[in-house]
Amino acid sequence: MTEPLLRIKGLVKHYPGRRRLFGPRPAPTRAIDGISFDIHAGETLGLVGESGCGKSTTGRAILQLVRPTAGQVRYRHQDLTALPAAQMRDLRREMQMIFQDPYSSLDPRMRVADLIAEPLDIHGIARGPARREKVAELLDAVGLPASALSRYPHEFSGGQRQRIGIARALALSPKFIVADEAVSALDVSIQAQVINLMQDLQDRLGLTYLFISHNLNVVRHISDRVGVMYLGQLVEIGTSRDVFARPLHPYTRALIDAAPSLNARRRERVILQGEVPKAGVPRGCIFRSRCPEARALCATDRPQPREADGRLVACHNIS
Amino acid sequence: MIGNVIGRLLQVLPTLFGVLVLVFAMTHVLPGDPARLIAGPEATDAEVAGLRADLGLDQPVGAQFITYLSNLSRGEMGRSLHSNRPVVDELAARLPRTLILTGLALAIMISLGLAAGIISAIKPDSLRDHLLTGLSLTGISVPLFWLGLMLVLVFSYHLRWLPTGGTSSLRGYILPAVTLGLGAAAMLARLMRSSLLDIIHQDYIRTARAKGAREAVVIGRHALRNALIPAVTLIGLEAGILLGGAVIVETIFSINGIGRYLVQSIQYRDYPATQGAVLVIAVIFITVNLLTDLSYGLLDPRQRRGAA
Amino acid sequence: MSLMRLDPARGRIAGFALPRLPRFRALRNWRVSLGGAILLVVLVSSLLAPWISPFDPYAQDLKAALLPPGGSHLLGTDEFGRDLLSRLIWGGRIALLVAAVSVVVSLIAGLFLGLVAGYFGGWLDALIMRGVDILLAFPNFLLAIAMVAILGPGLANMLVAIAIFGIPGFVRLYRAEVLTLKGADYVEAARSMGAGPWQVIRRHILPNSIPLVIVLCSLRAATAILVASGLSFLGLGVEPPLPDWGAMLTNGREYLRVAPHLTTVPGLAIMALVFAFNIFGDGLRDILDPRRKH
Amino acid sequence: MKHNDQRSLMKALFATSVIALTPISAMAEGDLTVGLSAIATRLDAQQLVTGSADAIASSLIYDTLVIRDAKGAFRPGVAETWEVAPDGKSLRFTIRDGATFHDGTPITAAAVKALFDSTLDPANNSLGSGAYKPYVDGVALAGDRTVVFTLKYPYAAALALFAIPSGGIQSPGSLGAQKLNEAKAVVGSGPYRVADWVPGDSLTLEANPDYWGAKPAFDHIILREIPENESRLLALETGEVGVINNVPATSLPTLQDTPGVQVQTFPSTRIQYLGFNTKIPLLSDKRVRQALNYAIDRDAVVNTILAGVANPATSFVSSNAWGHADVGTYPYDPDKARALLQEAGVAAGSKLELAVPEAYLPGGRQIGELLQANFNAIGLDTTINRYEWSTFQGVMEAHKGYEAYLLGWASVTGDADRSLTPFSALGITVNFANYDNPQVFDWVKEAAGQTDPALRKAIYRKVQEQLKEDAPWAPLAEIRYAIGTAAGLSGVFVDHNGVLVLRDAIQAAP
Amino acid sequence: MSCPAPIAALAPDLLTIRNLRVHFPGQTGEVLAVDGVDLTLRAGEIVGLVGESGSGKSVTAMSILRLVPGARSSGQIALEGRDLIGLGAAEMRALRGDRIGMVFQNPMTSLNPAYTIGNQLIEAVRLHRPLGRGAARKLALTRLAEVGLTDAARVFTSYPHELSGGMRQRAMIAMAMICAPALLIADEPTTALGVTTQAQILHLLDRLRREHGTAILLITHDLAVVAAICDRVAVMYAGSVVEEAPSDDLIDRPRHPYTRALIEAIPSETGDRRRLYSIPGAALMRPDAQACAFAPRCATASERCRAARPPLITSGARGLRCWHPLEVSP
Repeated sequence: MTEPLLRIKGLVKHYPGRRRLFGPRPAPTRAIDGISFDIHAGETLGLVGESGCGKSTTGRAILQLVRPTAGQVRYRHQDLTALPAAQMRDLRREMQMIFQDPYSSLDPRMRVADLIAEPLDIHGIARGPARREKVAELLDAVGLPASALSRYPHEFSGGQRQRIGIARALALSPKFIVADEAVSALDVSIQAQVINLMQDLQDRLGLTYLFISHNLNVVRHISDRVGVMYLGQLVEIGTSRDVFARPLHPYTRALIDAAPSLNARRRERVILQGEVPKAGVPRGCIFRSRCPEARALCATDRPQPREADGRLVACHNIS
Repeated sequence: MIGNVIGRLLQVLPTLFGVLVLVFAMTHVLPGDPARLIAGPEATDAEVAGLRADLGLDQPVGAQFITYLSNLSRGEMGRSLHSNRPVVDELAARLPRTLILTGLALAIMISLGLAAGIISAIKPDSLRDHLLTGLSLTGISVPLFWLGLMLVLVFSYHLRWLPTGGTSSLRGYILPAVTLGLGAAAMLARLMRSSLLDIIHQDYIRTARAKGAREAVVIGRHALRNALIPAVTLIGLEAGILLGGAVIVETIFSINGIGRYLVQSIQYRDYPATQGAVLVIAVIFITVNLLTDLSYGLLDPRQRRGAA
Repeated sequence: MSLMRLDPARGRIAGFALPRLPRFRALRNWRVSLGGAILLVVLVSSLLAPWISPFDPYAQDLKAALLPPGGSHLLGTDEFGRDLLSRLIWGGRIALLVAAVSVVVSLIAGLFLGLVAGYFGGWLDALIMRGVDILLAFPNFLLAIAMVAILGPGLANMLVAIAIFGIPGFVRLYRAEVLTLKGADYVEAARSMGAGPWQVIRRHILPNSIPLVIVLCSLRAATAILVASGLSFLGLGVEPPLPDWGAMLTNGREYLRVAPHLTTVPGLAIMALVFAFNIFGDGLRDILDPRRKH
Repeated sequence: MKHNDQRSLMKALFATSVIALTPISAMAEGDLTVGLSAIATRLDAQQLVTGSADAIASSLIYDTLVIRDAKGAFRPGVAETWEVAPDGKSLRFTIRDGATFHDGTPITAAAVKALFDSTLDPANNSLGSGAYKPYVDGVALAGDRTVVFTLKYPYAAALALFAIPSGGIQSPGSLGAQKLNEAKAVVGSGPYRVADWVPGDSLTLEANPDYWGAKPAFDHIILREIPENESRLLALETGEVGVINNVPATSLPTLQDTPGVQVQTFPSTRIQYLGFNTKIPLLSDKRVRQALNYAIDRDAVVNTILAGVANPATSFVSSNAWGHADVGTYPYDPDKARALLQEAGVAAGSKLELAVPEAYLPGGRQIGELLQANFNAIGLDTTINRYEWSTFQGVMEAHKGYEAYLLGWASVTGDADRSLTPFSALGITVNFANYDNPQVFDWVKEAAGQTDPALRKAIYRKVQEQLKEDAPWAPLAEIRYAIGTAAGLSGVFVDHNGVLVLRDAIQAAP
Repeated sequence: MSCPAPIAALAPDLLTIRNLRVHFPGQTGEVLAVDGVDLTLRAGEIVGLVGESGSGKSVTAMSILRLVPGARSSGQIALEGRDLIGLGAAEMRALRGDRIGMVFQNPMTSLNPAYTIGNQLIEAVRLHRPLGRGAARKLALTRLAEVGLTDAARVFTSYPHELSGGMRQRAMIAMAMICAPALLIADEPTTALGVTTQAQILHLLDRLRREHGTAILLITHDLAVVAAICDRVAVMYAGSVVEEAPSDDLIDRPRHPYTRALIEAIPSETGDRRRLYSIPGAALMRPDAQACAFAPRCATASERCRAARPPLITSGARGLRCWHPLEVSP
């Protein structure tokens, strides 16, 4: 196994509760509660989970857009969490991000040419003709007409705006891209176009994706490996084929079972009861309140991820 | 609920202290010596110096501030340099008049402002709406005292319906309150209209309609309740601005309230009186803001448990 | 120091793209056209004052004192026999000056403080906002009175007082706008590209706050003129014989019964100009601010 | 709107906008309501500054030893008889028998002596003492009903000192309490007592049943503060009040043609003048000062701006003050003014600053702008610095930092001495012109001590002629005070200090 | 005492929509948002109305209750044999919430933040039933329990912001069902919810229609949701219905090129990395009277498709609007 591109160890991000004048300090919300995983060069790692499970905070924490409370993000033998701002700024050229909402991730007052070239301007790379050439190249790479250059974001459809976002992300020819719900806001037909584009770019430029989404079908389609998150913890991570074919963690099973799909239609489903608990559950397994196979042990100590069937699963019931 | 009340109070103290320091510094920087002012041009230098010592004005400013603060903590605001009467009594005699004036103006503001805002929001871009928008835009553009003078010209001189002011009877308050209240009503009408129009586009309004409720109920019950939240903020802020306006209106209509007392005491360089008046105005201002914050809780349940 | 260097060749203001006003909707918005028309009239008449005003605004003619409107003096004369129409036209210059100075000062100070407080937050934000709270808790009028009482009356001091008094309001509103803009995805995108704070501000925060800034400036101009007339009323305004509308209004008060036109005419002039700024700002807010679509 | 929503909305609107409109209240029978631009802020005669609004009330609450009538003649007050010593160095007053203070205690010579001792005592620096300290040496008892005041030097106008408000006779016992300025602490000797006092709003006086003199004409006299000129005027026209003071020139025409109301104006010793700071280069040259005098259109001041409330000034000492000499003022001659300026080598367009305490002087603002136009007409570049009263005093006190200034002055005793002595010294005095002519100063001192009226008048004539020549002050107008009274009310007048006197008011039967 | 349940008459069609057209006043004159929608619903049946954004599916649904501000509908909408288009405002209002209930997409913003859930439910029932507050309260509590809210009493007294997304959606369903309506229109009811919550809500809707015989019109953009719960489905494109069929039949044997393209654009479970079929170009926003709206993006489009608009031909349980439907083995 070659040295992974990114190695995340014990990543934690807690948001302190709003300080009340009287009474105890409220428990912090545990957005990310200690997760570790690797991302290998050239692969697409899917990160899936329901809203509030901390998947998009993880993406932002890796890119240091959010300062992690604890843990390490090792990239090219350096721990990003300890890097001074200037050095981090240079490294950012190799790590870019694609956003969910095509309407709010592009500055409405800037023309497409400036939007795409912004990363270049920020780092002072390429001026004048070189800049124009690079922008034309990027436009072409994402399948947008040259006429788009002088127009404003509000003149494009959702799908086209997402392509502009992708072009911008490619401007500094990064190695690693975090796609946070990159296609969730698009209609199915447009979604397909963007997914195909991302896959073509990956093959051509050797990109590595961290693909964050709540849509299981899209994640299964695009990811080589996939991680399932629940309430800030990584409950299961393995190859996409294994996880979707033979889900091990009870929550993964329930998740896959609940997702409506064209093929397995109206079969009797195991409907997961209850609600996501509000405050983080400090001790024991976070899923135990809704887990059909919960036992005494689950309530006392927190299950550590262990090897099973070629992947890591954080559950006591897995031998 | 109590937690955030006290929390808000603690936040208010530094502001209050800031106002006090600002006022104390400002009055002492004003040119002109109060002792000379009281003694008049005829008095000899010795007499003026004697008077200054009597009034404690000869001590360094810092010491005066400390004595002022210690008196204040005992609720003692010192005596007016000009009339030698306790400032607390002078303010107490005048406070009711200012409160009646601003109270009436607030009533006018709330009744006219809310009514105009609602009427124009119900049928946007109708003739009524344009009319009321034009009127409210005019309302906020009128110089306060010019409006006062015009009202006096019409209602006091020509029609002789209302006295030109004075606090003998409640009728003396009508013109001043209208002068003060109209501009504020115009401002509230504009805010009410835009906040109602924003809310009418919200999803829960569509849900209310889908339940089969009449338009009047949809607007009256569902939209209005939520539109009142920003309106309450403005009413809180506006109550403060009314106090500022009271200074002018009390001068035009010779109502002997805190506003005019403050202007006079600035002119007489009557430090204790000035500080007392500003303190009272600032306290009223801050209390009103506090009340508006707390009234949030009543109107907007989302605010109820969250710290202020 | 002009904030934006117009660069027509490339159709953009150096550094930020010129916000294209959608298809002149501005003209079809009746509020902007009405407000704009009045402002234009006042501006043109003020600039052409020396040529279009029928009399010398300062020439005293005590024989012709307190003439009612009509006849040779269209709007009548004041207590010194000076022509009211001419003083009104010349007075326009002072009103516009008051508006301009107040807007520029509040803009520069308000923008900077609002930006620093809004974008960087932390103790700086608390400090600035505490200061703003104190100034706002202090009824705005008294601030102006005290300041002019310290500096002494006169046009220059009045301008300073009005300008400073306008800053707290501006800071609070602009800080709120910066806070909302700071939360936009495209700002996070810029940060993810490695943009430093000042790059983000220059490239994204400032250009996107242009609509609010324009609206705030026009509303600020309106308030400044109102406060100036208020200060004149309390005897703290412009030094004579300058034909300031507020001073004319205040001095006319003594003749309210004998010569009401001395009060009504300048009052209407102030109201018209303030109305123009208010309605212009109101109309602009609908056009420039994409969020307000109703 | 659903039915009940509409109803509640209409109710709210209805309540605030329609209040029963009853006619304005008429004055109660047997009472006199007076609308004043300002009512008393202090009632203690000792703390009284002459000419201030406090004097109006104190002239009703306190009797003075002698009382002056409308013509200025003296009549008996607390003192039944009085006489000036031949050498003019002392005055003897015999206290009336049977007169009592408001608390019933008898007014005795001892009480009068105790009162004046405390006034003159430097320890309690009472403001009212300013008028006495320069002249009165001491107070002595001569027998149980006679008080003798010894003077520092023979002073011809000494008697007038004992008719001014700060000489009001109050019970010495109440002096301590008086300092706290509480209404109940006031124990006076006059025809009316304090009934109720709402500072800054109204002061109600009730008739003193056991007053020694003529029975007070009214049960109550209510002094109401209506600072706004127009409101005060309207209050008189609608009958809300029976008397108003300080009627401005601009309101005279409307008042004159209002039925049921009469306007009266009274002369005073107040002169309104333009002073020149002789210490600054431009104004140190007498010719420049004279040029400015020629430039002033005094007719416009008296007959346009102060129409009806002023007389042309003919000397720095008012014609209503004893000792006035009709030396005349400079005629309006702009050409002569320009010539004099050229002769004095003053370049065209040189700057002149005019300090104007607008609100303090009747017609102050208009006179300021007129003078500005007058001086600009002769080639100067005049700017007006407008001050409110307290800042103006702050600036003038330093006796530097100003050029020309507009001000007024009245002789408290109605004698030329009080029009000239305060100006005849350098340093902290009202001599803001910093006028320094030892010859004139000596003449003024000499006149003050001269008991022979003819000789005294001659000296004053020489002083006034010299002042016209040196022209440190340019007299503009003699101020008259205008008051408005309801028809049928007579006996109300304004004394030479500009104080409204209501003691002798009589309401004719309606 | 619950609402009198409708007599489950074997009315053939509960709701029939014939040639519905909806016009909007735009800046430049009338805009046609929906042109030619035909749909039928029988009691207790769940029909899906699927289409991409801008296809007019929401406008169609909302027009049934005339909730589209400023729009003008023509054609025929009949509920229980009564034409809704001609109804007066008062009669339409009497219908809303009584005979037809509605559930909206975003539970976060569709409930009034200033009133408790109970308060809003009581209002919903007292608008149509002469019940006192007590009786209304009891009915509301039973409905809340029916929609699976275990602690109905607590939910009754809570404010919307105190509940999770799922609980709020259940409360909204309880509110829509409180008068036991004959028809429930659900506009993207689960789009804003997580996968597991979505499953719970879909399961709930299915249970309600079986227990109450309420017909459900489900508006969604997600074919998988349709496959999971709907009996029949109509596919809309650019303002008109292009294909209608029983859901399994439609998904296995789509006959309209757009429907097939939609199905193939969805990543299948096989997980192979084959390229997804992506329809070129972008959807045309407004119905085009002279041609088939899908022609510009259709692989099998002919000259005829560009010249004339195909009518909707229904044969048996299927409807189709296409000149060259795909040949499918029966």
